[in-house]
Order: sequence, then structure tokens, then C-alpha cells
Amino acid sequence: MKVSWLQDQLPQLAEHLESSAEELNGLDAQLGDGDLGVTMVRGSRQLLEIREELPDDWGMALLKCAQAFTKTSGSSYGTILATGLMAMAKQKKGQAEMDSSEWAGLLKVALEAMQHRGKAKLGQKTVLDPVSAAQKKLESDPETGLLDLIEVVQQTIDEFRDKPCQIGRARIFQDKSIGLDDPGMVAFKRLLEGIVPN
Amino acid sequence: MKVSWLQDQLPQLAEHLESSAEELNGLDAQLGDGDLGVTMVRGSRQLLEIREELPDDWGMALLKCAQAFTKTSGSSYGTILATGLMAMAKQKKGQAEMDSSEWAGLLKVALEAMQHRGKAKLGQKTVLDPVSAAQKKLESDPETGLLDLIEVVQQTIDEFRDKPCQIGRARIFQDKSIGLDDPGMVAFKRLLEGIVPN
Amino acid sequence: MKKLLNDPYKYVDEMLVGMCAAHPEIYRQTGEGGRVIARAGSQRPDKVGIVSGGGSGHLPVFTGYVGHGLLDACAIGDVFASPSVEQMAEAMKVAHAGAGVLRLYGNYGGDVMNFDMAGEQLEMEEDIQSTTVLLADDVSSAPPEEGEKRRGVAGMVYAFKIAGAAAEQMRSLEEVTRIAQETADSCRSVGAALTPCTIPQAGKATFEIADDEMEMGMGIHGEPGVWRDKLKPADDIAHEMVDRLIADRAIDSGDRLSVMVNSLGATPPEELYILYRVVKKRVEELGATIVMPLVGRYATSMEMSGVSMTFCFLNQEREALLQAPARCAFWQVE
Amino acid sequence: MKKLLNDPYKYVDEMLVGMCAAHPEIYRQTGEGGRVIARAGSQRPDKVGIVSGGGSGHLPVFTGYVGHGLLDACAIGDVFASPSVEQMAEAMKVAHAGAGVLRLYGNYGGDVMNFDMAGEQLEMEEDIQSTTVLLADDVSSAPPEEGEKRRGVAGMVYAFKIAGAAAEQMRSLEEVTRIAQETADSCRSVGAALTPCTIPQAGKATFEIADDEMEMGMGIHGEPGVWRDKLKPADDIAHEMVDRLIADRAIDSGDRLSVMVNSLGATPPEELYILYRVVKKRVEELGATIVMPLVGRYATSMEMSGVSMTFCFLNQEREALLQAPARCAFWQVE
Ligand SMILES: Nc1ncnc2c1ncn2[C@@H]1O[C@H](COP(=O)(O)OP(=O)(O)O)[C@@H](O)[C@H]1O
Ligand SMILES: Nc1ncnc2c1ncn2[C@@H]1O[C@H](COP(=O)(O)OP(=O)(O)O)[C@@H](O)[C@H]1O
Ligand SMILES: [Mg+2]
Ligand SMILES: [Mg+2]
Ligand SMILES: [Mg+2]
Ligand SMILES: [Mg+2]
Repeated sequence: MKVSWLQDQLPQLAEHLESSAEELNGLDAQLGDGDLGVTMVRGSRQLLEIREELPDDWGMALLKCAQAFTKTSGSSYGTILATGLMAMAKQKKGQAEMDSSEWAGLLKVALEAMQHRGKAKLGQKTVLDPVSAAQKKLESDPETGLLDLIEVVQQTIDEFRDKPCQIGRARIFQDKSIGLDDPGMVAFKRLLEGIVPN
Repeated sequence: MKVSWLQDQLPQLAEHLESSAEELNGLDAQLGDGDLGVTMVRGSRQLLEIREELPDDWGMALLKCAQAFTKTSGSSYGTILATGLMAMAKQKKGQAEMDSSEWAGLLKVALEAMQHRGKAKLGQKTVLDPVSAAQKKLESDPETGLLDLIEVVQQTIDEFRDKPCQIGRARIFQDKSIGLDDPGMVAFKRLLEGIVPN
Repeated sequence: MKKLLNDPYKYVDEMLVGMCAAHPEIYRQTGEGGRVIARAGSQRPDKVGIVSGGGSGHLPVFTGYVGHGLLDACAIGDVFASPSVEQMAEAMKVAHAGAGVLRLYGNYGGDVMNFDMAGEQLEMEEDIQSTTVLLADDVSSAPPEEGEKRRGVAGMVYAFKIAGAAAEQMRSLEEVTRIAQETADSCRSVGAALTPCTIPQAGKATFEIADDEMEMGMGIHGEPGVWRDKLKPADDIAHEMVDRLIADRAIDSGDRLSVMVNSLGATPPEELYILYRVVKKRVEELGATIVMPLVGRYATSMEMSGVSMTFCFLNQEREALLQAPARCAFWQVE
Repeated sequence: MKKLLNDPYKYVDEMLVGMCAAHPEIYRQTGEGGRVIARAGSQRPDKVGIVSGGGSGHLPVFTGYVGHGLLDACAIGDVFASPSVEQMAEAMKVAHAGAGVLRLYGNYGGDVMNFDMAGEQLEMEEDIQSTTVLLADDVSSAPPEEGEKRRGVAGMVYAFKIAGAAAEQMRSLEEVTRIAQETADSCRSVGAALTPCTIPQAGKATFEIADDEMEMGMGIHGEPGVWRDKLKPADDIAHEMVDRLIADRAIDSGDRLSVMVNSLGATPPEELYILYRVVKKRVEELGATIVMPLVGRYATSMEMSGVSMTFCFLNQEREALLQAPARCAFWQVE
């Protein structure tokens, strides 16, 4: 697929994130500062702004997507997401094509970069955990469809629900966080849901 | 009478003021800062301290009494009282004798000085009002006994009860002050009560 | 409204000990019970002495403003209570260096009685020449025709600064007094309170106010204001305060004035700056110029939330004196 | 916990506008959305730039400390929220005058991620050399063996001051970074909160605490502390804070250190001085000397009640730099 595929996805992705904003703010408010929905909405609105200008080069296009988040938010999730996108951008520099078989590898470099940036470990109940689960699933079965990936992410959310958040703002409320979904995990699920399977 | 008469009075005067302290603090707390009892107690303790040293000259003795209040308190009542005592001290300078027939005249100069100091007018519900009433009574009947004077003071207190305080801290609570006795008036009554009629 | 203290009756004494310990190069404790704060070092001979005094609980007012180009000494009472006549007389003695003493303080009944009495006492005993200038800048505390009844609030900071600079120039008592009086006459203030504070010895709030209410025109000890109502947006409050100040003394085109946006204690500088935007715009729209704006905590009521706004109208003389060097622990002008 | 504001979402922007309007000779607003505060005037060529950044609501930290002998620029987020990567990169660009940039700020996850990313971005794009020194001085936030997890609090004021003076002496990026790191390593802080504050956008208190309770060791954003119990007498609190600090780093006889007794906002200077008495006594009993004590509001959480205490151990180099001239709207050292 080409960058135009991404361009086609953006409107409904943005719409889905707008409609999830309240939910994400609410989840984040229980454990943090309640701005996660705002972060996602601002980022996706910025994506719509630059949609037309996205270059054909996947590397450059992903870099611009990353910047859509670093420009509009100072919150952790925006930076973590941008870090992942940038890592993928480096990988895809100069390429106008992307194949779904590349997803596992791209998610892998993204995950590494995100771990390096945020200094969090897997298992600490952050967005890293569902990203890792999705990456593993794709690695074992490169043909995994989007709906199955979303299923894997949901399983990770369920699995971590009764564990404590050990990183970020939510770390302050370790005990309170038991029984609550990690907002960043849910935001990742909403991101995937915003993409229409082709 | 000589200064020794005053020296004899001081112990029971101080005792009476100690036992009135709580009442005076309480009255002042309703309308001001609740320190009137403290002011009177500190002043009378200081009077006991200097009791032995009081000179034979009524002028000097009254000056020392005034200073007992200016030294121990910064509150209005202490200063007003001291002002009155100082005015009387000037009048009695160089005299070792005092006659009860002089009381009307002494209270008159005291009242004038207190009015000048505090810039309050008669009728504004302050200690000035019972002092003035007592002064008038003595003027019309120089033989008035202490118990009758105390009676006159109590009448003034009763008369002003339902008027508003218009001066000092209590002025802030003009409405609230209606129905409440002015603390300074009551303190003046307690002062007179502390003197044993001879 | 929680306070960090030991024995409430020692609040002021312990505070003064700590203040002098932290700034020994600026403050010196003297007087009966240590209730007089004087400049460290000795008085410059023949400089007019400036003393102030009043209740504690308003830092930097009054004690904090002892320092070069400001006050020479200060008598300090318990929280919100006047110092004694003795303490005021002591402050005046310390401040006297041969050229007389100006008593410069806020118009509160108790303070006035005590300072007057102290002044008379000193003139009799020691032949120290002295004058009085009262600050009565709070426009909400009485109508203009009863201006002499008004309370003194943050305007006194300008009077300390400007008179202090004049004294530092070795001007005469008469001159320093004139300048102080002109400064006092040029100041207008208005305050608004959002919460009360707690007097240590009383242990309870000075007044009650609902969680969503404010009171316009309230005094720094909780003296009742002109209205109490729901808390308004910051810009509305700023506009109303400016309106009240200019209703009392108009700002003319070409005027030069300093503006103080002052926190009563808890209100943070962030919020003072939000208000200052409006004040600056309003003053400049009238064709006037703001000189040396003061935004911060200059006259407080311990942990009270709220703000006051002061305009100090300047002429050439006052402007130069306002900008002359001064130094205390809370304020430095170079 | 009432705030003077208009639209809570404009709290920071309006505050910055007001701050720059009040002190145009010190601050200049730049960057996307005006969220970078830089020194007024232009950068001195070849001086090392020092930038900081973090959430708003801590004035004078961070923005307030932009000024001569202190910071060159600062990126400022919403209240208690990190600035964006872009804003941090902009602050660094403004601060860069040919000799590289030191990023000097508190150890908070979001800030670290963003500043790291901004630094990498700038090194790639513009070849600006940069270094990082993190403040992690809050002893209650992690045990000594996990020192790198500690939060940065008021100790950063010392780091700004000392590194700022070193940069002003035209020292190299390497030198300034070394000095900043050594200062950061020499600071120990502990805080105690009595009340929460209100984040404008959230509109409610950051935490709940009973009317008669305090929390020892609480962080400046309400991060949980080490105990919560009845409010203690001021001297007990001061002693415990000193105990906690010296348990983490002993004071030896002959040591020279600066001590900060800092209000988190609402707590008035009166009460800081009550605490300072105890600190001074304790430090001097150990045979050490206090240099330039700082008692006041140096690092706050808006209208929070509470205090923090910081010890900054000095050597000759740091002592001289601490006392070198500096000037911002909130602090002047001559
Ligand atoms: N260091 C980190 N590494 C990875 N993910 C993190 C990290 N910190 C936070 N997150 C994720 O980000 C989410 C919170 O995002 P956000 O609301 O943007 O944070 P904040 O507003 O506290 O800066 C968390 O639910 C978690 O999934
Ligand atoms: N200006 C004044 N003139 C005369 N009496 C006054 C004046 N102000 C106050 N008083 C009297 O003093 C009493 C209050 O005394 P005190 O508690 O010492 O005052 P404060 O503590 O407010 O300084 C009042 O009840 C009143 O009788
Ligand atoms: Mg968040
Ligand atoms: Mg956030
Ligand atoms: Mg009283
Ligand atoms: Mg009193």
C-alpha cells in the first residue's frame, strides 16, 4: 500500500478518536491528569490538517505524523506515540510502498524506541504491553487481520486490569489503579479501531 | 486621702480584675479581638509590681499607674485608660493629698483627654459614656458614694445595650453589636467594683 | 487555613527571631521584648528617621520594609494588634539620629492612639521632634468626603519607598514629611478577599465566606467590604477594581503612575499576572503610563486569598524617589 | 482554594502575557503559542545557553528564573503538565548562542521524555550540542539507592543560580554541565503539605486532606508522601525535616551550606521564619555554617499550604557562584 492509503484512513480515524475523547479523558482522570482524550483529538486534528501535504515517501510521511503529536501535546502518550512513529519512519525512509508483512518488523522497532524513550519495562501496565502483544501475534502470523489484532489488544487490557500501574502519573495511584484499565492501552485499541480493514 | 490609700486598694483591685478576665475577654471576642481581659490583667499585675515604689506625690503616682498600662498592652483600652490617668496626674502634680470632692474635676480632665486621644464622641457606645455619666453625677452631687456611681455606670450600660458600637474594632460589627454590652463599659464597672468604699 | 506554629502566643516573637537570624545584615531586633526591628548597623547621623508600626501578620508590611532607602525602625504588635506605646516610643528613639522622626503608618484607631501618645511622650521626655503621616488609601473603607476615616493598606509601601529615598538624600524632616504626605495623598487602593486567614491566638478564621463567594472592598483584617457575591472571572474583578479606583481619582491622559497588583497571601503570582494584563490595558487606554509596576506580595494578611490593587500617582520628584535604590529582605530596587 | 482566572484553558497563556507585560526588561515571550519565555534582549554570543522547562503553577519556577545569571530560556506547559517537544526545542534554539545548551530541569517522566526527544531532534536538525542535568533532590520520593528515581523540587533553584553564574563567566558547556551536575548532586530537599491546590483545568483539589492533618514528604503535585497525621507543632516539623535531610546526607563539622526554607504557596513568610530558627540552630550545632539562607517563596504549587526545606552543600566554587550577581523578577542577588 501507498501513502495515499494512509491519507484515505485519516478522516475516519480522526472521527473515531473524537468520539472516544470523553472516554479516554475519563479513564486518564481516574489515574492521571485527564488529558489523554485531548491529546488524541489534538493529534488527529493536526493529522487532518497535514493530510493533503503528506509526501509519497513513507519515511517522510510517518515523520510528519509523528510531528503532528509532538507539536500538539506535551503529554506522555503523544511523545511515546511519536517516538514509535519516528522509529518506523527511519525504517521506511525512501520507500513509497509498504506491505502488511512488514508490520511485525515495524512494530518491533517502534516498541524498542518507545521503551528506550520512556524507560518503562514490559509488564508495567502501559501502552507498551498491547503493542508488544500485537507485535508478537504478527510475528507468529504475519497474515493476522486487523480485527484479530484488536482482539489481542483487548485480551492484554483484560489481563492487566487487576495489576497496578507502575509507570507514569498513574504510578502515584498504584493501588487505585488495580481494577482500572490503563488509559494508554485503551487509546491504542481505539487507534486500531479507527483503521478500516482493507 | 494619700497615695498609701491607693496602695492599699491595689491588691483587691487586681484580684477583682483577674476574676473578671474571662468575662471581659468573652465580651471583647464577640465584637473585637477578645483581649480586653488580658489587657486589664496585665495592667493590674504591673500595678502590683510597682505598688511599693509608688511615690507620695499623687501626680507621679498616677503617672506610674498610667505607664503600667502603656507598657503592658497595645490595645485601645489600655491606652485610653492611661490617657485618662495621665491627665489626672498632670492635675495632681506635686500634691500628696486628694479629696473625694476633687473626683468630679479629675474625671472631667480625664474624659477630655480620652476624647482627644481616641477621637470618639459621647454617645458612640464606648467607655467614654459611663465615664461621662459618672462625672456628671459627681458634679451634681460631690458626695455620691462608690456604690451609687457603680449604679450609674450600670444604668449607662443598660441604656446603650441596644445601640450600635460606632468606634474601635466593634464598629466593624455595628449591627451585631446591638444588644451586646460594650466591653470597655463593663471593664470600667469592674474597675470601680475593685475599689473598696471607705 | 492551617498554620505552622508552636505556642500561638509566641508566633510573633519566634517569627521575629527567625527573620533577624535569616537576614542579620538587614534587620536587628531591639526594644522591650524584642518588638522593635531596626536596621542592622548604626543610624547615619542627621538622617531623618522613619518609623512605622502596627500589627503583625502582614509581611513584608511593616517590619519587612526596614532597610536601606526604606524604614529605619518599626514597632510590631501581635497579629493584627497594635504595638504598645512603649514599643512605639522605642522605635522612635532608635530611629532618631538628630534630625527628627517621621511616623508613617496606616490609619487604624489603635495604632493612631498609641503612636500619638508615644510621640507626645518622646517630645516631653527627650525633645525629639516628630511628625505623623497616615496612610488612608483604601477607597472602599469610606466615601471621599470622609477620606480621613479611610484605612491604610498597600499604599503604604509606596510611602515607605518614596519617603525612605527622600530621607536617604538627607532631606529635612519637614521635606520628608511633605513628600510622605503627598505620596499618601497620591495613593488609592481597593481590595477583594476570597478567603479569611487565621489569627494564631484566636485559632479561628477572621470571618466566614462560602466556597464560591468573594467580597469586594474587604479590609486586610476582614473589615466588611462593599459587596459579597459569587466569585467572578478574573478580568471582571480587575475591571471593577480599576473602575473603583478611577472613580475616586481619575486617570488623565499623560499621567504617570505606578500600579501595584498585590496578593493578600495565598493568591499566587500566576493569578496576579492574569489581573495585571487588564490593568495595564485600562491605564494605557486612558493615555497614562505605568512606571515600575509592582506585581507580587507586598502587603499581606498571612494566608488570606485575595488581591489588592493600588495606584500611586507620580510627579517628577516622586518618580525619581520611587526608582532610587532600596534594599530589604523582601524588595530590592537598584 | 479559590482561583482568580477566566477560562481555565487560558490560565497559563494569560499569566505569561501578564508576566511579560509587567517585566518587559526581563522576559520576552516567544515560541509557538508563546510558550517559551526567553531573556529580553539578545543572547550574548558564545555564552552557554541554559534552558529549563516543565509544567506551570510553580512560579518563580521555572519561567520566573529566566534572567541575568540564571536561565536563558524556558519552555512552559499547562499547569503541572509537560511542555511539548516542539516548545522545548524552541527554547533550546533561542538559548543557543554558539556554545551549546544545557537542559537543566526536574526529574519527571514526561519532561524527561520530551526534553530528550527535543534534544535529539535538535542535534539532528541543527547540530546544536546539548547536555542534560536532572534535579532529583526530593529525599522522600525514593530511597538513596534509587536516587535516579527521585523527583526534582526546590533544589533546582540552586542549580539554576550556580550554573547560571558559571555560564555568565563564559565557561564551556562541559564546565557548566559539570558544575550543574555537582550542584544537583549537592542538594537534598524534603517537603510537607498542609493543603492541596487546584489545577485550573481540572477545577478541583489535587488531593484531599483533613482540616487537622498534614502530609510529610508529599511532592509538589500532590505525589504521596511518607506519612499523614495530625498537624504537628512547627518546631517538631522543622526538626523532622532536618533529621530526614541529614539522614540522607550527613552535615559534617566545617561544612558550608545554603539552606532554603520555602513556602509551597499559601504558607506565609511569618511561618517560614518560625521554622528557620530551628534549622539554623540545628545546622550550627553540627559545626556547619549557613551561607546565604533563602527563606521565602522560591518554588511553589500555586496556593498550596506547606513548606519544603533544601540543603545545598557548597564548595568554594559553588559558594562564589551562588553569591554572584543575578536578576529576575522574583530574585535578585547583587
Ligand atoms: N514511560 C512510559 N512508557 C510507556 N508508556 C507510558 C509511559 N508513561 C505513560 N505511558 C502511557 O501513557 C498513558 C498516559 O498518557 P498521558 O495521559 O499522555 O500521560 P500524562 O498526561 O501523564 O503525561 C498511560 O496510560 C501509559 O499507557
Ligand atoms: N477611640 C476610642 N475612644 C474611646 N474608647 C474606645 C475607643 N476605641 C475603643 N474604645 C473602648 O475600648 C474597648 C475595647 O478595648 P480593647 O479590647 O483594648 O480594644 P482593641 O483590642 O480593639 O484595641 C471598647 O469596648 C470601647 O469601650
Ligand atoms: Mg494524561
Ligand atoms: Mg498530561
Ligand atoms: Mg480588644
Ligand atoms: Mg487588641
